[in-house]
Amino acid sequence: MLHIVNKSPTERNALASCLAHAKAGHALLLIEDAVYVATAGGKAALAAAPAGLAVYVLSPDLQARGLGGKAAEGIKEVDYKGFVELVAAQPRVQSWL
Amino acid sequence: MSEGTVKKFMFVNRKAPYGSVYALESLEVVLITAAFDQDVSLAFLDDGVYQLVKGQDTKAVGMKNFSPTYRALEGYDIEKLYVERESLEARGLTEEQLLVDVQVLSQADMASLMAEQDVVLSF
Amino acid sequence: MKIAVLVNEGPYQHQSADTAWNFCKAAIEAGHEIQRVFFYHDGVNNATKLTEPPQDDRHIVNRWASLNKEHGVDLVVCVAAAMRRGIVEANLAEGFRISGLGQLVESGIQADRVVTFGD
Amino acid sequence: MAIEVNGKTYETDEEGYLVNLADWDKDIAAAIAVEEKIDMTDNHWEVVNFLREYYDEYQIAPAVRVLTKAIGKKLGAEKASNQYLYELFPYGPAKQACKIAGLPKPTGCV
Repeated sequence: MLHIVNKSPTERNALASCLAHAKAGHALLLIEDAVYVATAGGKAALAAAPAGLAVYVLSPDLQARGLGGKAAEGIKEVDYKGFVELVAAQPRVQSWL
Repeated sequence: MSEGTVKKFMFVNRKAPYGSVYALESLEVVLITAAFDQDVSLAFLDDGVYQLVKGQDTKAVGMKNFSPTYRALEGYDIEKLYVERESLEARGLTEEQLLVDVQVLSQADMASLMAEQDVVLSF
Repeated sequence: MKIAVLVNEGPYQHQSADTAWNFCKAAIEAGHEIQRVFFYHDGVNNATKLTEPPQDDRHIVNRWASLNKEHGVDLVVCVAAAMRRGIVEANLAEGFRISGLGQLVESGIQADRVVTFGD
Repeated sequence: MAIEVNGKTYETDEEGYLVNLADWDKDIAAAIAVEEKIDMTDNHWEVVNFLREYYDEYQIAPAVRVLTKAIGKKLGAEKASNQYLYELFPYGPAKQACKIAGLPKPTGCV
């Protein structure tokens, strides 16, 4: 399963709820206002992530917010092409709106 | 895919009713999906559990009260309604306060159920 | 792979329509088929031809239309959601069509993946 | 558009559905049926009344499939068929019967 979160955890509980339901082998993609989580300052919000959850961040959204190249260690940056690859690689997609 | 494909559809409801249109329009999709003979489940978690609270009365806000429609789902052969226990508890709600029969699941069981679906639509 | 896309928010107010469009474009470039883009909730507002952004802003409606024109992507607007919000044939932009929610369910059945964009 | 019943005028949309559902009464239903060229028998009223009760309870007009099943449960198995409903309402129970029963217009979503 690919989980997509698009809101900052200080605005909505989507990330917390997502992490509570994600499993090992799943992937999480942070997009739009969720990309702040991918930075050193925001990464604490991922503490509840299950072991074996691969975390990605959409780089165009990082760049737009002045955070280009600032993804914290362990979080992989992908562009829209990488987004599509994640969708294809995981058997289903769930957007936490 | 050929005709006669049956997929597991899950509708994930995480938003309270009336404050936004998502709950109502999600229910409209569910009713249509019933006509396609798919394996349909509804999940209510986070603020989505508020959708099922008894005693909704919208007269004074001038909006349609769509909560009775959840009770029609059975007649549409939609019988898999799952509510997350942790979400109820966090909101001080009990199963008795819900307007329709549901199956209350732990967060862990809800997570496993989600992971088994073919199509997950969140509103 | 056949990918269906669900767009649940209108243009400009939220980023979801932009993200969805960028995703569709990348998917097509990677050789996938966008089986359908279904517009629901306020997403139906992506389909009005009355949209006129300033010249230095992106034209979200035309962007969608170009996916239909150049790649034959099926752009479907939910009739019930559209009628509530005043989107009718008379103001429907070129490249879109109005149809029922059954088209969304059909996408779920026919496509290999359904990706939802909303707020 | 509008429909005149007992000297009063009621607003309808271009397809003949009541605009204000609260206007509905049996006389208006009978007048809509005349417009639909339907001769209302007890069997027609039975379906119309059933639809009103269903709407009152669930706040939606039932899908035809659901209507058929529910009618079978309440009014007897011999009435639980599409054919029976279409004989009563040749242009479709969803459209015609709902119109006469003063229910919202089906949005034609399937």
